[in-house]
Amino acid sequence: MAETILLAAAALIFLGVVLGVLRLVLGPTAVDRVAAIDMLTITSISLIALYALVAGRFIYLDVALVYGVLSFLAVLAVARYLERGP
Amino acid sequence: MSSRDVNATPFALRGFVWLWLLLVAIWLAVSSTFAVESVLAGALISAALAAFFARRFDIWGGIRVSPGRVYHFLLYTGAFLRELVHANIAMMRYVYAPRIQIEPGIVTVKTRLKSPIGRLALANSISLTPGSLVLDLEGDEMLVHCLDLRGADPSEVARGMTRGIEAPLEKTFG
Amino acid sequence: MTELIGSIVILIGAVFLFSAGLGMFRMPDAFTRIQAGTKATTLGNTLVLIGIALYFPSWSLKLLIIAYFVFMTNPISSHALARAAYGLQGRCGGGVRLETAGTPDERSGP
Amino acid sequence: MPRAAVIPLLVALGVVFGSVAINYSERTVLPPLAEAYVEMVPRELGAPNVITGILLNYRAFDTLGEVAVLFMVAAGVGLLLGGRAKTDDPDETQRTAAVPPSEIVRHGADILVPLVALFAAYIVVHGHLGPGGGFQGGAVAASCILLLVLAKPEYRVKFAQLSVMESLAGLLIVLLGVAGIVFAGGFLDNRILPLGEFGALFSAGAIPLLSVFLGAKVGCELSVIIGRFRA
Repeated sequence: MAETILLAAAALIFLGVVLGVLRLVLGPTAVDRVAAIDMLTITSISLIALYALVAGRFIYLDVALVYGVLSFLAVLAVARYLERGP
Repeated sequence: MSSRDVNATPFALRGFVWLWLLLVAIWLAVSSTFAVESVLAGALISAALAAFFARRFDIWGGIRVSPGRVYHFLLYTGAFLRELVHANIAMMRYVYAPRIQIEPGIVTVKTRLKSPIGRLALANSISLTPGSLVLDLEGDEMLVHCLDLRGADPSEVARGMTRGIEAPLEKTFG
Repeated sequence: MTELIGSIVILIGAVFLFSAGLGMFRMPDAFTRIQAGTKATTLGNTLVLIGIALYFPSWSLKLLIIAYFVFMTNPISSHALARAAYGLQGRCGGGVRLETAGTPDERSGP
Repeated sequence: MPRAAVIPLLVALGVVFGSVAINYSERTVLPPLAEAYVEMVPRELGAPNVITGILLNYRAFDTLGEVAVLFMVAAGVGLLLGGRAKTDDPDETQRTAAVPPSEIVRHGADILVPLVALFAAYIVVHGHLGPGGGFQGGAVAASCILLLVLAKPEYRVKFAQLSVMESLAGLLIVLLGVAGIVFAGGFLDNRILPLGEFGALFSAGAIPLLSVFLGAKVGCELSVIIGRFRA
């Protein structure tokens, strides 16, 4: 029962990722694309944590943590770059 | 600043102590063990980092802790979490509507918070509650992008944004 | 039993994550997309982490740190992004669409 | 590229990744070489993380070479971009200062930089226990500098101090290696220190020490590269 619900949750998250990727590809401006990437990275943190749960490995959470740090920096760097102007 | 602070610990030292305690707590949580050597290594590394950063970033010196402040911080947390869930559900109504009918706009919000950490917490709280997104913060004015201003009085919207959050934050961080 | 509750909490979080993607796809302009996309994820991510903590209570401290970190960083990055979009709009005129309901001054009143 | 062409491309991409994801199954039988390492590393080196054990002991000389390559990159970037950073081009500085970062980003960085530094230290110190190690921790440490550079335009990267630290860390790595020749089986042998209890923080001989020095070296090199590129 619990496994089925987990599978459904993973499928839902996957659909959300697909929609985010569509926005990433279609996004008319750079800001739209970066916003899509921001959303995708947070979703990826959830997915990594879910994988840690499925695999039963505590240390995979380290990966989620570091991924959070680096993706935040990436979005901040691009935002600052856009702000600086062309 | 009250007159009591004359006898208080120096600014940098207080910042060091709080930063050190916070970093040790985070170290313990991240490593999730209480083995002696791990705790020792964490305490040493945190002390080194706190000594390095507390002098450079004056944000840490402004933190004071007292039972009243902790109580108001808990009040803030409760108000914030309620607001977060409430506003997320409101956002889902927009997202799942057959046709998205919104009227975005920008309002200015006034804040009376002075301490940097309190202002940061206020801005982050407003940004995290969907329907509002802080565009800029300068002086006592915040530019906030609102998702939907249909049939609403902007100044009322602006007041409603800080309601329940600003007062506990002011009592916590000053 | 806790596993069942945990998986249901994870499912609720997944619904929020999905609606973040849907909002990202459906919203009309950059600001509203940032609003829909980067904030429903915060709650969704937190709920997923809470669900995992119900599965493995011994992991909860580390999950708390991850959730706290996302709570700290997500509004900052979306603010920086929105501010960049706001600046870009003034500079190149129409790079980002924004239907402002009047200028800030006249909307907020005296 | 026309908008309509994007959709089939995405679908094709989805099919490829989907088939990979569906057919993925964790490898249960290891190839003989991997099996030998998996069996040997915990027993001989006392490190639960086999990769770090290999990188910092059996292949430690290669790791030293990789760090040297990174050093060459940092030096090259400094050679190419260092001159420009010194000239006070008014146009350049004016453009950088045109839009200062907002108060939220500045104070957010004040809070986040110590946390990120702590994560970096955690990853470096736990290199032999979990995923991570010197290289990864060094990269996170350098991201600290990146955060400072992004949030505070007035922040100046201190190249001289970083170079001294980087050279010191390199020297300590080589000294540890020589100590391995003198006291144990060969260059960079980790058994100059007791192996300790398996899975504890201070275990696996000199691997945590090596990891710390490697992290310092990599962090300094990447920080120098970031600092040179800002201009």
